Amino acid sequence: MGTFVQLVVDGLSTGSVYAAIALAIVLVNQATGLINFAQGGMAVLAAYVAWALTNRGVPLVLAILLSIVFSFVLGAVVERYLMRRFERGDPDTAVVVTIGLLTLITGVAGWLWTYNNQSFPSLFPLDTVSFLGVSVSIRSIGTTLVIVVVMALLQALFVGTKLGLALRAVAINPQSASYSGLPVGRLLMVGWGLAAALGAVAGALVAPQLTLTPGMLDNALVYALAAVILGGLTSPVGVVVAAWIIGVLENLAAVYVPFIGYDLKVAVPFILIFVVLIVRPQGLFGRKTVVRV
Amino acid sequence: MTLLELEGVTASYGPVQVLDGVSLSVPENGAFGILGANGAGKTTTLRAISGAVRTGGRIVFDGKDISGLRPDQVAALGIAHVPEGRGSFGDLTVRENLRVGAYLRKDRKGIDQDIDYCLDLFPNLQDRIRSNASALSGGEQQMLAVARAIMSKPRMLLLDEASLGLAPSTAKNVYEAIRRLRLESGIAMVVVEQNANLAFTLVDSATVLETGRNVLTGTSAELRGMDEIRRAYLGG
Amino acid sequence: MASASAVQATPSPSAASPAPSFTERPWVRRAGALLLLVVLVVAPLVLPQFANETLARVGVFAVAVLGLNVVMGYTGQVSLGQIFFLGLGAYVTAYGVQHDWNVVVVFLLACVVPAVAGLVVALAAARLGGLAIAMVTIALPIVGVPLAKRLGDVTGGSQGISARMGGAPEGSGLYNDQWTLYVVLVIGGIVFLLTRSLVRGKFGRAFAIVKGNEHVASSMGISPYRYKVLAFTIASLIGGVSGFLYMYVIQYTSPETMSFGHSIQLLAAMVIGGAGSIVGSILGGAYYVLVPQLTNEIDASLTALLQGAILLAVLFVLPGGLASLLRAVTRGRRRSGAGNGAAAPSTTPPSTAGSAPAAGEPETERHGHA
Amino acid sequence: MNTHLRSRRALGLAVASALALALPACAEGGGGGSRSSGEASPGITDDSVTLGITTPLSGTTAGPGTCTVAGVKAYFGKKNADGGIEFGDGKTRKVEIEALDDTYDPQKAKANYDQLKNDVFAMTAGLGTPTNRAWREAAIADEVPQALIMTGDPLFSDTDESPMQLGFVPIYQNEGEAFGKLLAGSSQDHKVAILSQNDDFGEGYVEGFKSAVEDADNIEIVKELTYEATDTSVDAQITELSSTGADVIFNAMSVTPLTIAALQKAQQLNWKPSWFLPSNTSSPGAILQPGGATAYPGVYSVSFAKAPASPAFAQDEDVVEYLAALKQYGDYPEPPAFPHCQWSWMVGATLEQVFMKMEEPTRASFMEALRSVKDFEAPLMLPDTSVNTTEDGQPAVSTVVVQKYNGKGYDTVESFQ
Repeated sequence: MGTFVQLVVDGLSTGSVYAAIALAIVLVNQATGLINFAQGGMAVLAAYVAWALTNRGVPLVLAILLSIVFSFVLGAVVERYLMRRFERGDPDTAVVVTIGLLTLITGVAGWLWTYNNQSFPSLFPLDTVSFLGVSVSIRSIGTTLVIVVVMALLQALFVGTKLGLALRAVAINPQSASYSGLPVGRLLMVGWGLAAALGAVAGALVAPQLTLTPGMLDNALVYALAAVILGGLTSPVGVVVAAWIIGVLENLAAVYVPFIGYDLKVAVPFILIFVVLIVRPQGLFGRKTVVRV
Repeated sequence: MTLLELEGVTASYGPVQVLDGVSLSVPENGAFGILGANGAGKTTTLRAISGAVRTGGRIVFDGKDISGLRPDQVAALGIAHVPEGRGSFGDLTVRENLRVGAYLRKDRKGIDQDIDYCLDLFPNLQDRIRSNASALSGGEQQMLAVARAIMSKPRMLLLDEASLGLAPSTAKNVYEAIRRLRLESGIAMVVVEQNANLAFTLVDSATVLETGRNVLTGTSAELRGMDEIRRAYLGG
Repeated sequence: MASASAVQATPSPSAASPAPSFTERPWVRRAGALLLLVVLVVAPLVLPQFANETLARVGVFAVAVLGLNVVMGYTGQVSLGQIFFLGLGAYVTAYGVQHDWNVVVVFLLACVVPAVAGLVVALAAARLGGLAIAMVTIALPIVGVPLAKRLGDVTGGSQGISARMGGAPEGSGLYNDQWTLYVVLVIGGIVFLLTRSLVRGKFGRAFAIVKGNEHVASSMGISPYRYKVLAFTIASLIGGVSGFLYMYVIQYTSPETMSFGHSIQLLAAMVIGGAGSIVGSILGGAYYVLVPQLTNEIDASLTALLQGAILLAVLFVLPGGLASLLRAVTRGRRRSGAGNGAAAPSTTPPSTAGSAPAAGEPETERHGHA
Repeated sequence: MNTHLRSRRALGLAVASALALALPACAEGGGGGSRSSGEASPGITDDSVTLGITTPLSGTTAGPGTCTVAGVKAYFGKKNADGGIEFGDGKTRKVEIEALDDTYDPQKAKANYDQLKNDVFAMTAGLGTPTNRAWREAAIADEVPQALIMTGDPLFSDTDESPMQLGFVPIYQNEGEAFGKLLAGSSQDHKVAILSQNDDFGEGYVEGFKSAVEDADNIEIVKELTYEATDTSVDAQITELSSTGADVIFNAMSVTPLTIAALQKAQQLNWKPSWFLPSNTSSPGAILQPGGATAYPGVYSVSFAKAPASPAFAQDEDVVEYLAALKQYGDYPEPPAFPHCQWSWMVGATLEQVFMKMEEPTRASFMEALRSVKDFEAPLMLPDTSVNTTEDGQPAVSTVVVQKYNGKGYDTVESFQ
């Protein structure tokens, strides 16, 4: 029993890592209608910036804040000077552009900071708290809490604010949005900037655990994508919950379903996605979209 | 006093010249129709006014040359464009669509009042206020598109093919509501319409376009009488 | 508007000329085809060894990209799993060769097994649309790698499996690299020709309609589900062929072969080459093979950086892929054939709203090829 | 397949011109290694020799991959700066390195090999089992040496199967076996939990370990789990293993962040077994210190090389020279987290021995010399270990010593305490 609960807690903490990237993917999708494969790469770049700053004696919190600002600018610049050319065209091309961007960013990080593993200082201590025979590190709790706060902020942004509404409108129909006086270009830049800034938060949260390398988030990206689809592209809450579900179910399946085991547990989220989407095409929490003819 | 004036406006998509010197003039509070067959350049004229295509010639709104402005800048000057195909934000609810329409405004209270006005103008939308726009019928979407445009409190409305794809009775309802809007608010309008009879219920004067040029301009009364022209250009 | 003009789409080159262009005349086209054939026959004999080896690899991945194009470029279903079928075909081939099966049998199995696997996946996945199909297909390489390791008795596990076959026959007077390239050219050539006639015929039109709008397709009596399954199955079959060729050329495969990253790179190669284009598939295969070689040559420690930069640069200049460059040259012919396309170009041109660029160009180009 | 001299250039030029940009290394003048002795093989002249490497320089394995090039480059960079190496034929040559990126993709590795095979004298130092296997048979057919590569796959050390090959690092089985023997010799009973990477790396370690303990009555393997190299977390495995109450964990893991995370996780669960870690994930500075390894009764590893990051060797002559050269010639500015850098440095030293024994500038002579290095104490080697290429079925380095972490670096141990 103790092991079972511990596995669930472990799953939640792993799920939080996936959720961090997934939220950034949702934000950029809501703001531009794209899936950004480079989201993880941009987060890694931000983490390197923060790391480089701490190496120069900047306090960790300040370094992370600066990396968030850096990322916002980077995201906006990438939108303005790279993505804009592709946003109205074939979505496949735009997605491939983000793949190219990921490759480029990884290459730049490897070039500037080598492929050596760097240890990234953690915002939270590694101490452990125990209750009911279950141990959790303060770091996991802290990471999870930050994720929940970010999720709530995002949900509020999309549902409650004028900016969130404008971002979504631009993603859905940029031309119509511009007729309503929405500065489409600027809003797209803001959307990418915010997503990149959020990615910087994610990078700083997971870098201590994964250790900093240019490809740090490559493996998490697939899980994050799975969480995004499972949770429903439109719902930050749904995506975070989906990431947790994936983290937990994966662990339980590996331990309690002998056929799956640790080697095939990666199949779990996809089986889940498949089952869920057959029943609810909009994802667990996504809003239904009726396709017009 | 003239609110909007186009003088020899040209536009092209790539190598294809679509507008070849269109001129028109809309007075304050006036309603002006643009008629013509498919491909005559009606929609492009509206897009030229909105800044959605690059143009030559002069486009003057309220004494200011607006050619070269971006669509959102044009919208900020008080021109609301109801695009062909309605331009609804499918994944947003009806209320959210209306709030997007009011993006340029900062008066919360006035916005709420205007939402109420829109729902009064288009009672069908009242019941669907929480639905996603994509779930609306064609007629409802058209109403939503017009309502969204009103939300920006424009001085001029550009209306593109508001009857397209609608059942005749629905189209009539939509036009009646727009007529009421015109009476109550005095918003000037440029109306693109294939169904000339429907257009003449709304506009004071109109022009007929053919391959991107004005071929005939006059008041509704004058044009309405010209049977042969109606047959030739408006498809009866 | 002014600020946007920098990224505004380039003005299109001159419009269709009314008279048939030089390249359109039948005898020119026939002569062109003949010339191409002669070049393909002669090239392996005269090219240096490494060029032959490289061209053979290009052929392998051109076929893989072609398969992806069938399901994605032509039918509009995002597939992130194409590499899985290449891997499956390669494993089937390796297994057969190790057991000394007849090479023709091996080849047929390398086609059939992936096709059946693709059919099974498609029967389930084609019920979904858009991103959902992408996620189901992502699972193929993601799950395929550990699965291949688990089935180590058949696959050789993580150490992979080698199978050398088909050196140049005695008496042919050919070197191995020449013979290998001929095999790739013949098999690849047949696959390309068959696919070309597929996408230009009745099925191709149905694919295009499904891609354009599934509701429209349904209303025309075309079952999107059935055609999606068909396209996916054909793509898997072609993937299997590329797997056979992979084994013929590389002579080794391992779970690494079908890693997710390679599937993504195949997708990139397809878009770079030109989605929904036969020539684009070849260009995509060339891109997949040559760019890593090129970047290795420039600076092996900066390959990722350079590859990313090249990909972005190519798409920035040619959003429609490398094939759009060729299409621009042969625009006249394309326009005249556009009537076959599903979606007749609307009189209302694509939007150029706001400060967003008019990237409608590739859109219309695809119609032409549909 | 032998390569042949070809003169079909004229027509080829026209066709090839389109490809010329990307195909710089054409096969003109390629000569096979099978040529009669005396005539120089490709890639070697009177004053230089070129070695080829295909290894991952980008992608997920770029970390250790970059190291495999950096060490060799540093070694020969320094030697070249000192004037070069005097070969067995009396000529002094400089050693050039041509390294290509294969991103751990077997297909690209094969392509890189094809590109290099007629330009370089020998291939060396590349990292990875599938990437080396992809062109193993081709190298045999072409008679191109595939010497001192970085994989513990035993196939490469089997002279009958792999006449042109030789692995450098101990086969994985050796490392697992060394620790197994130590544990079997313990005076106490031990319950062992095993966590291994689901590939030949993990399997090799486990196989070696099991063979060493199979007859030991005091050893009970209580649970055996695996993980994937692509996993982002092994928390669940550690949790499950901790519930067995094992007092030893045999952790055959090759992924740096996961090793750190595993060390951290067990502490959080208040599970304090003794650890075994493989040689490539036991860096004191990069793994044990962030992993908080001092919390455990013992962390054991096997090694044949001095850990440069260990304070114990901070003043060591070999280490100082190595780190300086790595920075200056290897383009590697900081002490690496991966041991592959020092291993490839040792590959350089071993190759130098081979060159000194090589009497003709031919690949055949090279292979002969390659298999004749005996008891060579390469720089950075630990006492009691040496390079020995004369033993069939074993890679160049097959002796390892078991070491125990002392909070800063490692001490060699003879028994399990």
